[in-house]
Amino acid sequence: MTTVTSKPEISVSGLYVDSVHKQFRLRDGTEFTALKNISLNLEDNQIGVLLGPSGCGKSTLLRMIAGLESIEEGTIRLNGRVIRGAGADRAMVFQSYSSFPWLSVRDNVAFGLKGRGEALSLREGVVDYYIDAVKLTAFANAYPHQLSGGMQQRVAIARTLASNPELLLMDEPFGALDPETRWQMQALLLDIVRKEKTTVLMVSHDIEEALYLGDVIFFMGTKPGRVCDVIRPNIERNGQDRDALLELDRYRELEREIRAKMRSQALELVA
Amino acid sequence: MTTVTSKPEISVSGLYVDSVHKQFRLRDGTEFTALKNISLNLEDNQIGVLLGPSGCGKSTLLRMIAGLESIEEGTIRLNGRVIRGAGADRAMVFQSYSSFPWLSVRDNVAFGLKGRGEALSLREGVVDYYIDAVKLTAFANAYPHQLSGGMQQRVAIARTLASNPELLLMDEPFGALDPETRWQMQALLLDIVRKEKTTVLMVSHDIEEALYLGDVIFFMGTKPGRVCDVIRPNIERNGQDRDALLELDRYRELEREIRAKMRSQALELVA
Amino acid sequence: MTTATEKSKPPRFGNAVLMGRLSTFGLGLLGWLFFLGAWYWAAEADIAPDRLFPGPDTVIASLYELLVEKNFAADIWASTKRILTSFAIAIAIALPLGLLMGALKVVDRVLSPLAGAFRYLPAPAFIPLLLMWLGTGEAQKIALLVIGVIFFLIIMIADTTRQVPKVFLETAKTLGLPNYKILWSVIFRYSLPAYIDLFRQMLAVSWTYLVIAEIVAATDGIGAMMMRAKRFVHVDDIMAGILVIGILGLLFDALFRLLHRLAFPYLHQR
Amino acid sequence: MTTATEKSKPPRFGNAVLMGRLSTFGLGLLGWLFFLGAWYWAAEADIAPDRLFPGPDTVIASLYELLVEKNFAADIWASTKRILTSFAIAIAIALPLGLLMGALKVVDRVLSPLAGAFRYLPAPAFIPLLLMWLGTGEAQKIALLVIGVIFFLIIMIADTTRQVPKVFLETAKTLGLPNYKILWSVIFRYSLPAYIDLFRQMLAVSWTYLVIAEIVAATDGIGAMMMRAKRFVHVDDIMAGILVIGILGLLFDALFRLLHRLAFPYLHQR
Amino acid sequence: SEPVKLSLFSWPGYGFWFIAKEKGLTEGLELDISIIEDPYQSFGLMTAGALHATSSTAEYGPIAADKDVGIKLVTYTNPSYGTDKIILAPGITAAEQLKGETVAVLEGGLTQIFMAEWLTDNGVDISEVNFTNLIMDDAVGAMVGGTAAAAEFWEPFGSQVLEAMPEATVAADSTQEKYITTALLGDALYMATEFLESRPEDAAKLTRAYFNAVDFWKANPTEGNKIIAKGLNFNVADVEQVLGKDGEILKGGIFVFDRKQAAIFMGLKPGTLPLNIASDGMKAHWDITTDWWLKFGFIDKRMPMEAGVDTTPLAKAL
Ligand SMILES: Nc1ncnc2c1ncn2[C@@H]1O[C@H](COP(=O)(O)OP(=O)(O)OP(=O)(O)O)[C@@H](O)[C@H]1O
Ligand SMILES: Nc1ncnc2c1ncn2[C@@H]1O[C@H](COP(=O)(O)OP(=O)(O)OP(=O)(O)O)[C@@H](O)[C@H]1O
Ligand SMILES: [Mg+2]
Ligand SMILES: [Mg+2]
Repeated sequence: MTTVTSKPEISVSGLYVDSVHKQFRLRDGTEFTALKNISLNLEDNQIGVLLGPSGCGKSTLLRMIAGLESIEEGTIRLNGRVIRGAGADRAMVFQSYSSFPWLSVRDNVAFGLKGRGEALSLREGVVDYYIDAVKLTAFANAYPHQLSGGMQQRVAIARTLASNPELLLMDEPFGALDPETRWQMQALLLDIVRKEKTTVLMVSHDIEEALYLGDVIFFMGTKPGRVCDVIRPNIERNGQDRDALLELDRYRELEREIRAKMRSQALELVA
Repeated sequence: MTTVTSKPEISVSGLYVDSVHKQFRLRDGTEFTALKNISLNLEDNQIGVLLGPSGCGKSTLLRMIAGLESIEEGTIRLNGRVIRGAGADRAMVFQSYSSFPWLSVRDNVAFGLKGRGEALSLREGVVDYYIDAVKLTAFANAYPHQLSGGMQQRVAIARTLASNPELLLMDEPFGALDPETRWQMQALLLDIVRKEKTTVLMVSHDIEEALYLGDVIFFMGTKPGRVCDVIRPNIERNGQDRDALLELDRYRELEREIRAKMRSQALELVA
Repeated sequence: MTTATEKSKPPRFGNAVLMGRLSTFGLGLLGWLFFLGAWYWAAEADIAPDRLFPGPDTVIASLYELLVEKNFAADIWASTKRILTSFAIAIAIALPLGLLMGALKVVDRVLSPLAGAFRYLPAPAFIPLLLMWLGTGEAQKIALLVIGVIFFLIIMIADTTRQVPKVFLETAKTLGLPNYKILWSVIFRYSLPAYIDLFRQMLAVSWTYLVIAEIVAATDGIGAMMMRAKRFVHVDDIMAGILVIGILGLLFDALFRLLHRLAFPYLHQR
Repeated sequence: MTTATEKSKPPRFGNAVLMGRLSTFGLGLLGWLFFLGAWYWAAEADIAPDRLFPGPDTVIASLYELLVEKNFAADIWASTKRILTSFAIAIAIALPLGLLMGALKVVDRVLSPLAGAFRYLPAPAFIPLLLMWLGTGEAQKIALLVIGVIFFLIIMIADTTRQVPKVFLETAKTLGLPNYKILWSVIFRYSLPAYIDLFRQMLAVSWTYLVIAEIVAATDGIGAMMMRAKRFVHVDDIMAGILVIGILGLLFDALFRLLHRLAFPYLHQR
Repeated sequence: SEPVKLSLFSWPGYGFWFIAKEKGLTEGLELDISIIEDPYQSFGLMTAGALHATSSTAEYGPIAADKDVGIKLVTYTNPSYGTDKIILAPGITAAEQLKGETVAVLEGGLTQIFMAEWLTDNGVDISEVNFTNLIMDDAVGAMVGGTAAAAEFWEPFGSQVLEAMPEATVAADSTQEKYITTALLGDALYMATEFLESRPEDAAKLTRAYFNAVDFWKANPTEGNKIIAKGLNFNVADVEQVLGKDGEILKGGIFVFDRKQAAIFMGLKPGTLPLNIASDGMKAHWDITTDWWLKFGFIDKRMPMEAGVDTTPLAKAL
């Protein structure tokens, strides 16, 4: 028991982030602590949301899990395996539209499978299945520039799901969309996750989104980036209409609570 | 009385948009109706909010008022004068950060005054006053790249106010900011508008923002772009804490109402 | 006070798109006509003897004579072949190098200082070495054209390659693609339209080197014709050669633009 | 199972920034050393007679001799002066034209087809006319260098100018600035760093034309020295000239980069 | 055997090689002819073994000898008889007036020596004028543009200048006794030293081939001129302007030596030459050019003629 936060017993399935630190070396040579002693745990088939003020390191943490940033201190495990570098077991959906403009919707969705050398015959069914799941069957042969922003994000989600990752990482996937499209996308995501039994860790700025989607909300603080609170909304979403949800007492109470936390953090920073 | 929507009597002060149409010619030569028969009226010293789904022509309307798009059908009047082309009486704050990166905060704020040839001695006081108003006095000599996004938007607002426009136009000015900064900026804006007695017409996607800031909300619909509803929240904001405001019955009722409208419009479009 | 006159509605034409194209073309033509007029006037006014500064009419007449009587078409074809061959070779070498430099920092750091310096080397200074190694034939001329353009190409291809948005690279990475596949299916593919644009611009540089390349061990080609013409102070023929080079250049420019439009519709349909 | 070895923590050095710089430099040096080695080896191996393909050692020795005994420094200075003068003139003409072309559609449509075609013109073909009009002195050499670079400059300046984000233009417009002021305080000012970068790149093209310019009515300059050396088949001197051009080129490149860094800190501090 | 690579620049006087090749006058030697406009390029290639022979103007011998360039003058081939002229710009009537003025010459070429001799003879020292180095193609522009007060031209450049500037005057030309008797202005055949040493028989055959071509041309001037024009891509009229139509000495053009005349001039045979050209004149020519190259600083020391001239192939070709 050398470190305080190390956990001797670790269940095999799910995501475990253990005592992760991240420092960036700035241009002037000084070190900047972006993440300090982050530990968190996300179980299988759950949606985790990283919520927190700008600059608290949400993207950095997600990128470390994805293998896009080096892990120098601490360990990250997915289903028991220690993460080192990027891998197809964790796929990422970015905020900016990342559909390849030179590929049709179908080819975009097939991209990961093809790139990893899967046979065409195996690919086709999978690709069509996920295009259908994001409701783009009619646009399978269209090109990204012919699609709206929401449709492009759906392509990105289908592409990511098609490569069958154990963990789906999303960095503010709906941040660039207008509210209506955003609501539609949230509903679609919930639907897919339920059907596909995927584990999702996503970043959000938006309290409503976090409460609506999250099974677990990791509320982060800044300077240095850290997890301040773990909130399990436990709101029964099944079959609930979204508007009805917003009226629930439990929901309103949580919203007020988180809002107050964010506000007090913001004030703290100004002071 | 040739047109149905023409108003024979027009009070002199305030913004009058009268029967405005806008068509864009697309690449393939067809015409696309972006705005259809828009008429609206914003009184002096009020904040008007254009709220509506993506693509309903909010930006287009704002740009026509600013003089950045030609007006081919209909008339727009500001304080009695018919608008033709851009002018310093209407200044605009854009969503994307538009501070000139090569100028210090002070020079950015002085930009419009200097460009119009105002004497240095007259300029200085005005510039300092508005830098102070947006709480950037400590950063007067900093450059935009040294500021956060919220601070950059404050520079843009100060710059716009410094040129003393009769109408302040803002196209989703806080859309790119994170929620905390956004709240701060909203409060700041309210504060300034109250002090400066400015008329503001702003575009927003966000119901909360519209309700919090707007004296009048023009609720727009799409395909073709049109004003569907004019809502006057009449919420007494003076001195109210924001969180308390959110709990008001009147507020919650309006929010629900607008949300339902947006939702039904979105569904209409899908169908 | 809302009267019809206040609604300033300009008259509309039947097909504004076509009108737009016509006016673009018309203005371009205007520029050319102005230039030709100035040239004609300058040639008529006695700034220089006619023989040394012929007007556009004389030059066109000479061009006609060259084509009809002196088999100039064969020269043009020889030059075009040289340009295209040399440019293809230059691309074949520069593209892999530039791509690797743009994609891999190590390669960049090793090669950048070299390519950066070589860019400055005056191609004509290589003529003696090229003649020695490659003889007086086609190879030597093509090599000179390659040298004239290749270092610029390498540097600019590397620059272009660096522009690939990180999000595409990271997407491919998290989808499990190995690096060599990312190089091809993302980095190369994303940059392709920009490469084509680059090639269009650098081809112009190749044309400017043609004259230098064809003077050495001249046999055929536009440059060789101009060299011969110089021997006998036939400035009209020289100018006809210049004219043909300009026209060919514009032609290839237009071809590249067309190719760009056809191959990358997604960049043109917004 | 959380053991210390799993936390893969690489060793850290005292000053990583310095280490990074050193490794960049080191890799660049490696590239050069490799090149020099290959050159030396090729010269030693009998691919070509020593006299025609001297190794780097011989070339450096020649350069030393040129500098010490033959007043080569004066030649270098003469060439540098020519390059700078001609480039300044080219900028003085190309900048206003390119700026206007980039900012105003009408100007663009009139001038673009002209400048587009002129870009292809082989500068050497203008030598007879330049000699006639400008004589054999400095003016003629400088004019040739100007012609070699100016049309490319115009086209590229116009391209750069078109990149100004609309939001800056519209901001200035709604702040009530007249168009001519927007041209200067926004369009020009925004594009300035990109212009400087462009100048850096195009100066390289100027250097490649130096040899051509200085061969005509050669008196002094690096090109004239190389011309003289050719007469006596002193390939080592020719290569020393090439070397000096390369070094000068890199030097100016570095100067431009430094200027960019100092004048536009806001583009380098992110 | 291996083909012989030779070069020339576009000038009718060097066109005989095309006749030799086309008419098969080479005794089986294969000729690989390139047109290389810059003679120094050719000299460089010869030292590299990439070229075996070249036809050029007759002044490079002393330079090659002094600078240790592996090239030898094998035979003088023809004097200029009027094709070279010194032309003065309008308004200039005497050499005196050139003091301080710009004079265009090809530095390191015979034309520079021609100009220098003429100036000296007319009481102007070479240090009193500004020589500017221009190849002939470019000198026309400089002269017409008024930059050069005087210049040396060969045909067709001379007549171009006179046509463009009718008031310009010819101050001297190569028909004048002083220049023609010494054969100061003229052309020569050079071969690479290495070639001379390793393939002496081919060198002799090559020399023979040249004079066979001259013989053919003298016998069939019309056909000869046509072949030359085709080889150089010139008009026949341009060729005739330099070589004439009848295979004889052309006043205003050049005097093409046959092998016997060449041998006399090179000192291999006794005899007399037309136009009072000195027999065994090569020695004097070597001395005059050496004198001037020393004065102009192009060479550092006087070399014996044997260091730059090798008459062995010519002797074998007789
Ligand atoms: N490569 C890097 N080098 C230096 N600092 C970095 C780097 N990447 C991120 N940072 C810093 O680390 C901190 C966390 O950044 P991160 O992007 O993870 O925040 P975030 O929570 O995603 O913010 P946002 O909500 O604005 O996206 C920030 O202060 C950022 O400036
Ligand atoms: N210059 C243009 N040419 C053609 N169509 C245009 C042009 N500008 C806007 N449009 C179209 O007009 C409609 C309204 O656009 P506008 O940008 O005003 O919408 P908006 O309400 O501001 O949307 P958002 O909320 O996404 O900003 C859109 O369908 C858009 O595609
Ligand atoms: Mg982030
Ligand atoms: Mg908008």
